[in-house]
Amino acid sequence: MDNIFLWIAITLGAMVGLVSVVGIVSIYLERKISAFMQDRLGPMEVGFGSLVNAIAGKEVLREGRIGLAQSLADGLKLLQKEDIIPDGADKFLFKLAPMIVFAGTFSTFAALPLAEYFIPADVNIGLFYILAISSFGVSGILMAGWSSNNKWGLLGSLRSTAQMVSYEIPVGVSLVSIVMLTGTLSMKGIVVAQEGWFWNWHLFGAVGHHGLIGFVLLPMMVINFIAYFIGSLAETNRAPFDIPEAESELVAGYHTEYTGMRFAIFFLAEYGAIFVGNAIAVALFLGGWYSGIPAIDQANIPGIAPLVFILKTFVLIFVVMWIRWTLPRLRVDQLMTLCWKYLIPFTLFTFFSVAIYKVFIV
Amino acid sequence: MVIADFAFILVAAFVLICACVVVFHNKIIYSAFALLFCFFGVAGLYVFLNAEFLAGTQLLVYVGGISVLILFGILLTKNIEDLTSKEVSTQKIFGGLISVTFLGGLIYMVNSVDWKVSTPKPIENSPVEIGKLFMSDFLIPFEIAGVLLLVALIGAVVIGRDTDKDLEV
Amino acid sequence: MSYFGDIAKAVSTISTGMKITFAHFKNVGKNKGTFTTQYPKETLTAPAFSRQQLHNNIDDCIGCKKCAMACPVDCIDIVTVKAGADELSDCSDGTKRRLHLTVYDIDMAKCMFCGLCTYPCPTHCLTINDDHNFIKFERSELKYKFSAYSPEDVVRIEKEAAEREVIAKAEKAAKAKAKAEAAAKKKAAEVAKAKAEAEKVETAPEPEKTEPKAKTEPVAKTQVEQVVEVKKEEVKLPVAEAKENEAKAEEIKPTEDASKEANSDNETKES
Amino acid sequence: MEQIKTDLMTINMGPQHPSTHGVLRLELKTDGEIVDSCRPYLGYLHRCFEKHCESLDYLKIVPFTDRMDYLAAMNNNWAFALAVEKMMGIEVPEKCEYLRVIVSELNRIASHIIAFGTFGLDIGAFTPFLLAFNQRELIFDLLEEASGARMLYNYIWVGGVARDVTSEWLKKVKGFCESYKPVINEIDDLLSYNKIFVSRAANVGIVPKDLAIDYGFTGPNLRGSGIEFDLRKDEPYSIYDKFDFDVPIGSGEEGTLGDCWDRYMCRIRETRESIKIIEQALEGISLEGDIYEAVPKNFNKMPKGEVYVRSETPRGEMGIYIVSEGGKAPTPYRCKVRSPAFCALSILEKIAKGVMISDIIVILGSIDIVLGEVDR
Repeated sequence: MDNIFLWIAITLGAMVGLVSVVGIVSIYLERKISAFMQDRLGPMEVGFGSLVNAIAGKEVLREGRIGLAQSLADGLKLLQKEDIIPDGADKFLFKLAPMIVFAGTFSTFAALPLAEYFIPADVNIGLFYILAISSFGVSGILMAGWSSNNKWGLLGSLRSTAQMVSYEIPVGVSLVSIVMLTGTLSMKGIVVAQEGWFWNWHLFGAVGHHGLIGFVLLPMMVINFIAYFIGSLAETNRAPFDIPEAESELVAGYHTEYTGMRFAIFFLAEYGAIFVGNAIAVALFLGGWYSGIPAIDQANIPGIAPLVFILKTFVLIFVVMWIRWTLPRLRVDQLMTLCWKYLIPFTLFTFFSVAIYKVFIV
Repeated sequence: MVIADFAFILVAAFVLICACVVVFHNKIIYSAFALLFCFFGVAGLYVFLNAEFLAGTQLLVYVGGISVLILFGILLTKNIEDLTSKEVSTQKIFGGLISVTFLGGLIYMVNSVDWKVSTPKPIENSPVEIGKLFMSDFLIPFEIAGVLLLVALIGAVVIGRDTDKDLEV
Repeated sequence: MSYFGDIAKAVSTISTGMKITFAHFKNVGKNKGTFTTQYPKETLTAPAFSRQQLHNNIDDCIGCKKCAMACPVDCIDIVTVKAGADELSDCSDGTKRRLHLTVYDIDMAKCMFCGLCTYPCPTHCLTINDDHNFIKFERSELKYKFSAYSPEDVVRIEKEAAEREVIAKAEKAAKAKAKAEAAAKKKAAEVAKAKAEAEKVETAPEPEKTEPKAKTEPVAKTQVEQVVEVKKEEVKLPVAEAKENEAKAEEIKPTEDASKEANSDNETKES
Repeated sequence: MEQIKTDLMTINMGPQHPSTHGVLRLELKTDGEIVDSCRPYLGYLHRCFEKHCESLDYLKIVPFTDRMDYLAAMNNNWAFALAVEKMMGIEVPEKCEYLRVIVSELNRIASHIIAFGTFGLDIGAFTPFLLAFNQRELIFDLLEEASGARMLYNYIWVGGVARDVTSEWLKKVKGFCESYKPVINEIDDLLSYNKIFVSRAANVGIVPKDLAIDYGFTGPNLRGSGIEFDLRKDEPYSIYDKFDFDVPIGSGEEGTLGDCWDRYMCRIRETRESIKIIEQALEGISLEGDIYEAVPKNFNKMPKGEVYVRSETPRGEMGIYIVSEGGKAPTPYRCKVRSPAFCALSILEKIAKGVMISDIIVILGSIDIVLGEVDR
């Protein structure tokens, strides 16, 4: 009895910690990366020392700061902000919406395979669970857009929902190819299937496991990976698919009316979703917690496995940000065109190819 | 297992409350959201029955798909600019009568059937088993359902298609 | 075929773009890699004649009010009181100062930073400098007071000036009486021509006075002429009336003198 | 089959909205994402410029012209100066003409940088905007050194310019011309030919030739529709006839002639032509001579009558109409400005029907309005 509650408490605590750290680090990275790409410097004033000094009311020194504590300070600022609920809003749903969105993202963290020994909930349908539960967040976005009684918010939430519902198809189909190849839905099982050298990763067609014939799979898997990556960008409302919160069109989309901590929760959920989307890509295509060189994995250095996993995820997150600060935004109909005319045919093609491979060759 | 019972009661109560909100709430948007949570709770009930795959499907299809589409429909068709619009039932007595009769019938049925307790252990890897069953015993129903859905899909496209092409994609 | 063509084009253009952004990402911190300056730590220097803040070197200001007239938004407020002889020191360039500047306020909240006021300044005491750091918390703090006098000084100066004026009035009244008597004699002689002649005397010499300045300071000259014109108009009316009403002429003549003094001031400093 | 009819939703875009380029209000009636009608409401930035002129003398009006089209203040100064000079028959010294050309073309580049930078921003590309802005910053440094101000210069006066420049300044301008060329190529690679950008901008907001003329399009907007008309070329004022430059026009190479991409590309190419003009002007200028030579001492010689002068600003053809009553210490009896952005904005209602909300933003960005000039 006690053990169960303790376990729940520890797991929940670890997950909350992970989500917050991921959010804060991602926001810092986003600001720095965008700044460097635009010939700027980004946040440079708030370091941890100056943050502590500022809270303690001491003099804040400026030397040697690179703004490490900027997003933490922003979080503190948002916490203190006035919580404004529009007069015409539907107050109950308005308050509920950020929680739903956050819950949708937060729950997906439960099945992330950070290491062989560190999966909060190793359910046998892990991948399916993540896909299913992340669709729950959509309703939160709809709720936010409708309840704030703002037309921009409503349009944003409608766009967001249409986009997320559509892109679930290519994402799902591309993942099913992997599931078909490995024969399991368990995240752990999928990662374990990629053990060994990096050419065992699914991105490289798992050549090590399948022999030379595996090279047939390689282009399929690359297409799959790209399709999944584009789809996950769209599912997390990232540029160039950020039309639900396109600031030049819809002001801020579904969270136009949100302020303070509620807004911060939306933000945190968004960055959490980005992390999860890329973590799935790492687990399914890039060998999860395996570094790609057997010697490192077998050395049994404590903590290396989650580190490798998170590092790989952040490399992908860097790419996500790199794309965001390079590309313009698509229009709603072009977004749908990309999904239905390009991604879905390609993923279906790879799906059938992998099926044929599985049935006739292996 | 006290915890499991407690959790079951929690989930069941959640489903019931949501179902009641669906029926009794004045605002149709609340009903729609309550329906969504109701489906979510049902997925929880599936987990208690060791049917994780079904629970996931319930979430993916009903919560992420159907409920959202219902919400979408409401947002697009109703007078969404007015938050105060209400739906009031005009046939409370008649409707109540029917539902009470139906409830009585259900209670009678539940009590009269001799329920068997399932003895075999839950299947470990349910997706595999489900897949096998789909491809063997239930192949024809599965295929018919697939064709039916395809027909519905094409029909929806035909109905929904804009006849005048003023927007080039 | 355009289906795959589109994909190929998208891939190539997107990768070109991403190469560019990555090049910028790599170049951060290197020469020309970043454009931002860390403001409190490092500051950019504005060009020396950057138009940021108006400053009046009050010791050199003669109170001619040309700046106030040049201002399109009327943000300069000047009140002068006539000084006694040798009461004020000269300007640094030797121009005589004959007016106490009891009020010289510039409202930087109104200022549109066009710099037009600095061009006509005869002693170059009003400058617009590159001091851009004048953040204030109240709008009233943006009203810069340049006058060197304290309120008590102002009261004293006004009192002294009023006393002097009374004395001057008495003197002038005597002079004017004599003049008027002479004029009355003339009038009797040439009643018809009197009016025309009086105007000629007033207007003819003045444009000649100002012309030499033109080459050095064209804009200043424009302003000077305007000043002169305005003064002339002020002057003309009372003179015309003076012929009919002596008492009125007595009251207004001091102003006429003052304006003439201002003009002569301009001349001295210009030369 | 009967069409499913839905209610139109009225959306208020602006006056506070990220991409209305100032305080413009658009009343959109939309059917979902598709715009049924779009009506611009103006006047949020109205400052009575024309009425104000009537109580100011000609010298004092110049700083107020800065505030009309605040992104291209030099060109506005010049337009007004041209009108008064024509009225008074002033011959401007050649050195001043060269200086005017250099600063105006620099300002034209700065203005076009805003135009295509914010156009990219409207479409969602943040980085090209900031990379272009760096160049604008350099231009502002140059113009600040010449005139003393960064945006509202009050530099081109009637009959001359406000300040002389040094030969170092001319060298710096030369240096800027060199540094700008690679940047514009980079913007081309990063934005202009990007597939997503092209698909967003091409075939959107098409303005055919006759429609462009009907609605009084001028400047890059008109040239984007394929009509080669540039006052600097066709009706050269000042010393523009001395320079060799091309007038870029839209060709519909990525979509249809007269779409948003054509208008955008016209601006990009025009900055290159401006660089050409500046380089030629830098060769032709001699630093000898007095810049104040022709500046009128006063405006007493302002004759009675009226004058209309047009000149090419970055936004198109700016016309200044002045009625003068002459006299001493004169002020205009009436001053009217033909604002190119105002005319261009009027087409929004016409071409906005049936496009998507996102396209409204793109169209608005492509016609490059400045609300200070629209409302005056």
